Amino acid sequence: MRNEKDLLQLMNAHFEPLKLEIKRKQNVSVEFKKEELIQALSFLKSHSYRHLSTISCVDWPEEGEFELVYHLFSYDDLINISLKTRIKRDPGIFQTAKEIWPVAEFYERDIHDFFGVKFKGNDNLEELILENWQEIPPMRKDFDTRKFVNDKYEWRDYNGQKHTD
Amino acid sequence: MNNNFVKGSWQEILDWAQNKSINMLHYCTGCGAIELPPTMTSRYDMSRFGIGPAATPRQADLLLVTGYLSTKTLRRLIYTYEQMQAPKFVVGFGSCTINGGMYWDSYNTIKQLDKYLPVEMYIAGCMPRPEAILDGLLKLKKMIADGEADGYQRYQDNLEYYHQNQEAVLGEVQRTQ
Amino acid sequence: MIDIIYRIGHFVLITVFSMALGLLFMGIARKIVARIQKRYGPPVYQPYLDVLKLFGKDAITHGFIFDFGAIMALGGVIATLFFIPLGSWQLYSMEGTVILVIYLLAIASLGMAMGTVGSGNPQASVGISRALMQMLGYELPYLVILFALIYRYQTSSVWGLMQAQAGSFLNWNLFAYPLMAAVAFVVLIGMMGKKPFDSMIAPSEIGSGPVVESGGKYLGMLLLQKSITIIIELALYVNLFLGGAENILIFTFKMLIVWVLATMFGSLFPRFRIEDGIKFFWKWPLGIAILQAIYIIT
Amino acid sequence: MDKNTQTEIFFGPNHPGVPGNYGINYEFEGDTVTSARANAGHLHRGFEKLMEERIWIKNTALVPRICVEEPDINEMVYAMGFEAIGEIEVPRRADYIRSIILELARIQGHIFSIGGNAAGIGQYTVMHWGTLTRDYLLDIFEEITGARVYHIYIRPGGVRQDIEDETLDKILDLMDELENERFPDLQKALFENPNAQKRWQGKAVITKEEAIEMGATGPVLRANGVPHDLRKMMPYAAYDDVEFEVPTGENGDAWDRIKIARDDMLQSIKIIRQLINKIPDGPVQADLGNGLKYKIPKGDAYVKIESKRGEYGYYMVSDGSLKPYRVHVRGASTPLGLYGVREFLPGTRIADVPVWAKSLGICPPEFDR
Repeated sequence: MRNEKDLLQLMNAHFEPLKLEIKRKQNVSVEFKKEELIQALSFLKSHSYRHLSTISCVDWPEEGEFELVYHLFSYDDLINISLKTRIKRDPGIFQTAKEIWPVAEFYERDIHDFFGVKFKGNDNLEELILENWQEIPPMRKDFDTRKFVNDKYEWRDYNGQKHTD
Repeated sequence: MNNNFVKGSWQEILDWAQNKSINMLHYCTGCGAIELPPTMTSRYDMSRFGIGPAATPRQADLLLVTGYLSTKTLRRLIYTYEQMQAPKFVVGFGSCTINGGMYWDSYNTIKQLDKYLPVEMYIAGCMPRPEAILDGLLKLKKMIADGEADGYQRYQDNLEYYHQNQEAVLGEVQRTQ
Repeated sequence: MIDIIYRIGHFVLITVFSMALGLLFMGIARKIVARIQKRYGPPVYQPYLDVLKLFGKDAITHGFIFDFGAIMALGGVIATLFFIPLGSWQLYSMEGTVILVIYLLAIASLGMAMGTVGSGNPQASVGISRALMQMLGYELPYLVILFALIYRYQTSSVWGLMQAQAGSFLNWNLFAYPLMAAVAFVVLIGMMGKKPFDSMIAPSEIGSGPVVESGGKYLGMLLLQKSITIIIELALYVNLFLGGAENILIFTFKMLIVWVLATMFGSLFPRFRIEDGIKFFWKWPLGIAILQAIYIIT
Repeated sequence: MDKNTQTEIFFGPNHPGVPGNYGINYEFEGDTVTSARANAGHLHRGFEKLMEERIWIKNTALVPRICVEEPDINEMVYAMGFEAIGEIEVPRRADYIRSIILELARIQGHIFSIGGNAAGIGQYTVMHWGTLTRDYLLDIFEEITGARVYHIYIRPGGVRQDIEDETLDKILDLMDELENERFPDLQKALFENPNAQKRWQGKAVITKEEAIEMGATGPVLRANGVPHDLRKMMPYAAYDDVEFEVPTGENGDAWDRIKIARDDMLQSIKIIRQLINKIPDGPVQADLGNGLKYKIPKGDAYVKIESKRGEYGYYMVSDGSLKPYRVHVRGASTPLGLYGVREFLPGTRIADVPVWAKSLGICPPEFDR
């Protein structure tokens, strides 16, 4: 039954995390280099962190990077740990976590749908949520949804005046 | 679909029978579908007006489109509409079918239902209450009885207009004819 | 010659009467179920409106087999009306009508099966395979009961079986053989496809089963077929176990009681899965029926 | 799939047996499903993109529309995310009111899902009774928040307005009516019904290892005897002031999950009674200044709470501006709806597909967003 500090020491002992942070009670976040993250995932899974809540992706266009966040939870320590890493935006390639958690395949397909991140080793990355989408992945910051809607759809005009003007 | 409507009294009888017994196919396209169970069950009970749920498009007369429509749903809605039999009516339900509602700037939802399907009537509200649904359906029954609900004829007459709009949003759509 | 015209007129009268009565019964059933569910429910004459509307709608056909299936289903059922005494109305009462009725009922279901296979919808074929399996399920105990009755009263005509129970209501089969009557009641629910034996038209599993592709007038015809089937099965039960009736009013009243009981019984039970349904039929009803038959034979 | 023995059925997206606008395309042979694939995405409206276009307070109106069965859960998680990043203290009375609203939403959600499950196996009477009972709860919601389903009541920093004492008494009366009249009816009609037990027992079994491996929580996990409940493990709002047990099952099948839903409701009634008796006085909204100019420092947080189907979490990132930078929604039924269908549906009978989908509480807007 580790508390937050023991968990961070454990991380420090086995890996060289870039940043360690105790966010709140029972919530910890650790940032890794790209190469170390998958080992950290399988390491934590063997240390009672068997619940993968989800995989999130955040787009930082100024720094030209995607930030992948893996949220794990342990039923023994009752601590939420968010493992973060940064990958370059243009190739946007990362290894898959499918071997560790088979369910990660669908979270990765979801991220591929919305951000265009390609996961090596996850073979079926075809469309999960969207249907024959030709534009750039919609959740990226440089996709402007209002301009897109202006071109593709027509808003109802209330005697000459669009309701959104 | 040949146009074999016999004008005159026989049509009135059919209109009268049609408005007394409506099989409603509520295609729960969006979040509005949560207000239908209370309307169909004990408290508001729409079946006392002869409106009951239908399991498949073949047996349905009324297509209740409850809530916003993503492009993926619109394609299936058009297939469902075309599977239904001739005297068929579409009722848009909730502000999302009128002008996109709360998702007016969403890249994946359509903003106006009557550009793609002929809509008899809209029931406004960001999820209308069961009383509003019943009020809307009673007005629809009156429209059917007076013979004004002719959405399916409008769809036949300007088929080109509807097909263009549909293809503009969906790319190609599988056509039955 | 007169006799033939009389019989044709009589037959048309019976068909129209049982269609109207069947639809009225369906309306009453909807009202009862609605009341149990704490709501008003549609008016009692709603099925008439449904049928009128359905015949007014366009309908899409899936080829000749699909049309012929619906006609054969309706025809098979109307043909059965020839041999069932409704109160004092009786067209044919020769020997062997009991077995003939069972045979003709099977024709009606086979007709519907042929129609649905013509429709090509996989959900319809799953539905109709369930319906035929269920028929297999309830036919066994029913035949055992019928043969026991035929042996007991030494006549195989429905009219004869009914006459055998004349006199005071004490010698109705309901009181003479109460177990057999109970089994027949459960089988009756299975034959009419009411809950808990309605897995063949399960809307949430296979989208209302065999009728999934039939709209408009096809659905209207199947509704009429269902209404006549209800009247036939109820009439069979009343004739065999409640001693028939002198005039049509008492007969209708008896049918109504059995119908209301069957509806109430069904409204609180979820539906069986198809193999549980058949297992149930072959376990309890068949066992009791065989026991009763042995009791009669010895 | 070889053509001559297997056929494919599109189960949904418009089908009475499917929960919401979501499709399962499965192939079956004879009467058994051989392979299945989730056909999701029909309800996608790009919530997360829309949230990035609106200021903080405007999102409280958008957020409850994510999951229709339990709108208050979304409002609560959004508010908690905002408070976690901004380290905002919520007044104690607001915590109590939030917990009352969440428990009422849990009862309403459970009754609705029990009715849905009963309709899936053909027991329409319980569906009518269940929806009727749920309507009484919606009346209470209408009195507190002014709206039936989407309340937009829990805001960052507290709740929109206070609950008067008469409403609290009405809630207590309703709890007594539920416990003494409504639930015994359901108990007799459904839980003591041999057919229902036969239809649900041993169906849609998800074992403990499969659930943990897949990340499924809530009744799916608790049906295997694992008393995991975020209200106990990571207490939020006012759950640390109340005592309640976490109901569990033994063999992880649909029958246990539905009994857990019933016991959950009884526990919620107990919780609401304790909350109303011990509710403190005081303000209901932390002072955060003008609503239109809410701002919180740069930072991120993953917050999660126990919805009626399990863990419901938001990952929120703020860059210190007036609008959220990124909000990622983790629905409770995401692993089941996408991965679970492919892994665990094959092998069930066709008659049990609606039982499988409804008893696992698959709520498609959660993973379509």
